[in-house]
Amino acid sequence: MIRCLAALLLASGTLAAQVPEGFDVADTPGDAGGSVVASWKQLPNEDASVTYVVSVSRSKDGPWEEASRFPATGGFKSDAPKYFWFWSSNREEHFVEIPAFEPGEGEKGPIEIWVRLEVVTPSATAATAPLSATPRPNWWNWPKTNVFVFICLFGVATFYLIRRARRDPNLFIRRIPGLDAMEEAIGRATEMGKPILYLNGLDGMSSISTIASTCILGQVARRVASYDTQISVPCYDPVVMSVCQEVMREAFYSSGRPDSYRPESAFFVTNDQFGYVAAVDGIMMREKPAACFYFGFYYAESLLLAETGGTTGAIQIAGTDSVTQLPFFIASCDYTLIGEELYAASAYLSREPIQLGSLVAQDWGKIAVLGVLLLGTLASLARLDFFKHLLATF
Amino acid sequence: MTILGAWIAVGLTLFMFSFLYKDNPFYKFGESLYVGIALGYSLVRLWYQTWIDKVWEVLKSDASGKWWVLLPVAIGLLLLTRFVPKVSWLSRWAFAFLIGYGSGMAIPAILTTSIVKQAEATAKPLVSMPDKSEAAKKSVDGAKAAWDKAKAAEPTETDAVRATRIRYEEARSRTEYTFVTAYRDLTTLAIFIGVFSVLFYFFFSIEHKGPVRIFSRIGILFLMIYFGASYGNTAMGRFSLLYGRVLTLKKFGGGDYYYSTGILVVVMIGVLTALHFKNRGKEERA
Amino acid sequence: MIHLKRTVPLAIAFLSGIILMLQYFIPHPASETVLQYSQDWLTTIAYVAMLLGVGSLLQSHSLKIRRQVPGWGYSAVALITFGLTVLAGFHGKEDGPGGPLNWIYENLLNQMSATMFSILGFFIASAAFRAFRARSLESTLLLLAAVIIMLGQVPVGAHLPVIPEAAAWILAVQTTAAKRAIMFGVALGSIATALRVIFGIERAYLGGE
Amino acid sequence: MGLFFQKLLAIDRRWIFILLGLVVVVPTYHPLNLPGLKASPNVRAVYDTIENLPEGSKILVSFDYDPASMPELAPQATAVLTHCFRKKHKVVAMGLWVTGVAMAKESLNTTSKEAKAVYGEDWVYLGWKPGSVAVIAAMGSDIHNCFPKDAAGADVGSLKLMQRVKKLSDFDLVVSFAAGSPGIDTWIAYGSDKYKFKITGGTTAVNVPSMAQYVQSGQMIGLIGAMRGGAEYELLVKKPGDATAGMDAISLAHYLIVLLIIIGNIAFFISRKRKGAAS
Repeated sequence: MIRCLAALLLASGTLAAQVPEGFDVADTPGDAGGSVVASWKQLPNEDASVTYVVSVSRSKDGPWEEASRFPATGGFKSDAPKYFWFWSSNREEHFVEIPAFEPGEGEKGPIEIWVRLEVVTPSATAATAPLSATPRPNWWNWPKTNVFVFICLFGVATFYLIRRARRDPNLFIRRIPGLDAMEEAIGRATEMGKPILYLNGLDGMSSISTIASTCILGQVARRVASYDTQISVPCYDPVVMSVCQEVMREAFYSSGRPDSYRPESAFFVTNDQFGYVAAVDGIMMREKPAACFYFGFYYAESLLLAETGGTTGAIQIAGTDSVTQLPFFIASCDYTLIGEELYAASAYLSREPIQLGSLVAQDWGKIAVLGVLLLGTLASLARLDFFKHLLATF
Repeated sequence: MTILGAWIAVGLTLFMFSFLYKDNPFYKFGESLYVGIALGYSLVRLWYQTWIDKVWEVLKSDASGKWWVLLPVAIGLLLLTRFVPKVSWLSRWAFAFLIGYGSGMAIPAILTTSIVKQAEATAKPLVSMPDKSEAAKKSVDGAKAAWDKAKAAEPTETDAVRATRIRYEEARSRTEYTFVTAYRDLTTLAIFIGVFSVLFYFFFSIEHKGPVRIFSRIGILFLMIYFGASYGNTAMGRFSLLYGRVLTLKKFGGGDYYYSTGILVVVMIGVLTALHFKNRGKEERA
Repeated sequence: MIHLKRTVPLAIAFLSGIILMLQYFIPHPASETVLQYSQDWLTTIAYVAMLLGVGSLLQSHSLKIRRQVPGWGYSAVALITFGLTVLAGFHGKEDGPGGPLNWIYENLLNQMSATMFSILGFFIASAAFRAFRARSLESTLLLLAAVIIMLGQVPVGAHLPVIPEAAAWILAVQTTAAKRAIMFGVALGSIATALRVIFGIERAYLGGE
Repeated sequence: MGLFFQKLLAIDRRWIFILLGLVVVVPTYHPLNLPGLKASPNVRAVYDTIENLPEGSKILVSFDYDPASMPELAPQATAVLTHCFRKKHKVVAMGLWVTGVAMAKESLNTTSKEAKAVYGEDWVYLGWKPGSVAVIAAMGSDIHNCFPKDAAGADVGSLKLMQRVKKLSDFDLVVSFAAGSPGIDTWIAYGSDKYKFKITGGTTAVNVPSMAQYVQSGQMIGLIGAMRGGAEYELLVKKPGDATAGMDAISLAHYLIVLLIIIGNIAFFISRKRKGAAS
C-alpha cells in the first residue's frame, strides 16, 4: 500500500510507476464459468519497457501467485473479440483471462478469485488494490447473437411469405427440368409395366437432406398411386424405411387408393455402405426398373449406383446437396437437381402455397446474402470493418 | 487359417469384380453373403460399443441420473411398435424426436459454417491495398535475403532456390502492386463473380430472363467447370483403390498362398463360359 | 386419439428442435450436458432401431424362401451368414485381433467393401467416355476442366506447358467459387426445411390416418 | 467410316473395363518406369533429412494406418525403411492404429531381410498400444514403462538397441505414416512440440492439404504425399517398387480416360457431321 502511494507521488514526474485507471475484475462474459477477466485502461504513452504482472489469490490478503506477465505492447481487449466484441475502445484496454480455481477437498465451487495488478517499469513497481470476482456459468453467449438474429430474421421472413402465399397462391416458380421429367418417367414406367426405384441416400432420419428426400417421396408416391405403378424403396436405415412407409401410406390414402399401398415396397437392405450398393445394383440388374430416382445425401457410392442404373436403360433423376458427388450424378444421370434444388423439389411438385412461400423465403435469403457480399466487399474496400464484425463467428 | 482366409478373400474379391461382366451367380452369392455378414457384424460390434458401454455399464454404475439412459431405449422401443400394426402409430413419436433433433441441431450450425463464415470469407476487397507497415517491409527484406543466399549457393535455379524466390515475390506483392498482386486480385474477382452468378442460377421465384438470365448462365458455366474439375480430381484416388485391390490379388496369388488368384480366375472363367453356352442354348430353344 | 397420433409428435418435434437450437447459444454447463446426453441417446436409439432392420431383413428373406421364389437360395445365404456372424460375435466377450469376428472382418467384409469401392475406378472411366462429349458450351467446359485436372495429376503433366498452372488455378478458383455458392443455397434450403419441420408445417412423416 | 464411329460411340462399356484392367494389372507385374517423375521439394526434404543424419542415428517409425490406405502408405514406408537400413540407422517401429500391425510387420520383415539388419540390434518392433495421446505422453517419459515387451513378447530391456533409447527425446527423428488421426498431427501436438524431436512422415492424398500446413509452419520436415510421393521416394533411393508400379498404373489409367474422351469426341463430331449432311 505504501509502495503504491509512493508510486502515485512519483507518477507526476516520470512514467516510473503509475497505476492504470479503470482496473476491474469481472466474470468472463458468455462462458461456461471457467474463468474471470481482469481489465484496465492502458497507461498514457506506455511502451515495451512497461510490464504488467497479474497475481491471483483465494483471499484478499494473499498469498499471491503470479498468473500472467506481459509487456504493455500486448494483451489488448481487441485481441479477444470473442468476449469484448469490436468496440474501438478495446484497443486502449488491457485484459487478462484468469482460469477458475479447482475446488479443493471439501470445497464447493465456484471460488471467489482475488486479483492484483502490478505495473513494473525499469525503475519502479506499483500495484493496485486487489479486487475480486466469482466465475459463473452464463446463460447466453452474446458474441453468437448475430447468428441468432439472422435465424430470427429468416424465420420471420419465412412465416410472412408463407402467409402471403396463402393469400395469393399464383406464385411464379421457374422451371426445373429434372422435376418435369419425373412425371414423364413415372408415365413411362406405367406403360412399360416396370417398377420405379427410389433411393433416399445414406444419411439417417435426422439429416435434413433425408427429410427433404422423404418429402419428395411423398409427392412421387401420389403420382405412382394415381398411375397405379410399382415403386420400390430400398433403405439403408431402418428408421428411414419406417418413415418412408408412413409417407407412402399417406400418399396412397390421399390419392384415394389405400388398397394399392404395400408396406413392403419400402424395405431395409443393410447398413453397410458398399453392402447396400452391392444389393441395390443387383436389384437394378434383375428388376430393370424404368426409372431410378436418387434423392438425399450420397457418398462415394453415387457413381456405383448411377452407372449401373444407366446401363439398365432407366431414366435417371438425381438430386443431392452432397457437393462432392454432384459431378458423378451429372455425368451419369439424365437430370440432376443441384444443391438447393433438392430443397425446392417437394414445393415444386406439390404446388402447395405453404411450401412455395418458404421457397420464396429462400430466394429472399439469397438476396440478403448477395447484398451482404456486395456491401461487405465495398465496405472492406473502404476499410470499414463493420460488415466483417457483423459476420464474425466464434 | 491364414491360407483359408487368403483364398476366401481372393474368391470374394473376384466374385464382386465379376459384376463388371454381368449379373451372375458368383456375384449374387457374394452380394447375399455381404448383406448378411454386414448386418450381423454391425449388430454385434454395436452390441458391445452401444448397448454394453452406453446402457448396461451406465445402469450398473452408481452415477447420478443414470436412469436417463432408459429414455433413448424407450424411444427405440417406440420404433419397434412398427411390428404391431395396431399401435404402430407410436413410432411417430420417435420419428418426431429424431427429425426435430436433427432440424434443431442443423439450423445454427449450418447458418454459422455455411453462410456467415463463407460470406465473411467472400467479402474481401477486390483490389489489394499495399501494406505499408514496418512488419511487412521487414518480411520482404527477410525473404529477399533468403533468396540472395540461396542464389549464391546454387548458380542454377533448383527447386529450393525457386521456392525462396516465390516466397520473396509473394512478400513483395503485399507491400507494392506487382504482377503477383494483380494475379491475386484477379482470383478474388473471379471467385466473387463465380459466387454471385451461381447464386443467380438458384433463384426460383424470379423468371430467368434479361440480366438474370445472363448471370445465371455464367453461373451454370462456373458450375460445369467445377464439376469437371472435381470429377478429374477424384480419379486419382479411385485408381489408387483399384491398384490396391490388384496388389492384394497379386500377393495372394503368390506361391505362399498356393496361387489362389490364378486358380480361382481360371475356375470362374470356366464356369461363366459354361453358363454362357448353357443359357444361350436355352434362349435359342425358347 | 388424434391428439396422440398428431399433436403429441408435433409437440415432440417442436420441443426437441427448439431445445437443440437454443443449446447452441447457451454456454452454461447444463446446456453442454443436454448436447452430450442427446448425442449418446441418438446412438442408443439407432441401435434399438437396428432390430427393426433385422426384423425387416428376416421377414423379407424368409418370405422369399417360404414361397421359393426364383433365387430363394441366395436369401438363404444371407440369413445363414447373418446368423453365423452373430454367433461368431457372441462367442467371446473381447474380440481382438485373431478372434473369429475379426477374422470375418478382415477376410470377408473388408475385402468385399474394398472391391466394391474399387469398381468405381472402372465406372469413372466408362462414365467419362459416355458423358464427356462436347455437345454444348457447358459440356465442353465440363470435359475440358476434367481433362486439364487429370493431366495435372500425372507426373508427365508437370512438364506440359500451361497445364500445371491452369490446373492449380481451376482448383483454387472453382473449388471456392462454385462450391461456396452451392453451399449458400443448400444452407438456406436446409434451414427453411428445418424451420418447417420444427413448426409443424412439414409433416409428411406423420403418415395418413 | 461413319458407321464405325457410330458403333464406337455405342461401344459396350465392358471393352473399356478390359482396357482399364489391363492398364492397371500389367504395370503391377512389370513396372514400366514411365518418364516424368521428379522428386518434389517436400519428398526431397524427407530424403535429405534421413540422408544427412550421421550413421547409426536412432529413428522411430510409427505405422499409423489401416488396410484401406495400404496401397498409398505401405510403399512409402518400405522405401523409407530401405533408406534407413541402407544408411545403417537404428529403427524402432511401433503403431498407433491396431489395424496397422500386420502391415507394419510385413514392411519391416522384407526391408530388414534385404538389408541384413539384425533384430534387437539394428531394429525393434514394439507393436501397438491403445490410447494414442496417452501412449505418446507415456513414451515421452519412459518408453520401457510404456512398452515393457516388444511385439513378439520379448523383454524390451533385454534388447541391445532399446538400452540406448529410454524416452522420446533420445530419438534423432520420428517418422509417422499416417492415414489420418491419430497420426502426424498427434505426434506433433503431443510429441515434438513438447519433447523437441524432429518429425517427418507421409500421408494419403486426402490428407495432404491438412498435413502440408505443418510443413509450412516448420513444425515438420517435408512430407511424402500419397502414391506419387512414395514413387518419388522410390526414385530417390533408386529402388522402384509398388509405388512406382502404382504410379505407372494410375498414370496409364489417366491417359486412358483422356484418350477415351478424345476418341469419343472425334467420333461424336464425325457422326454428327454425317447426320447433318444426310438431313
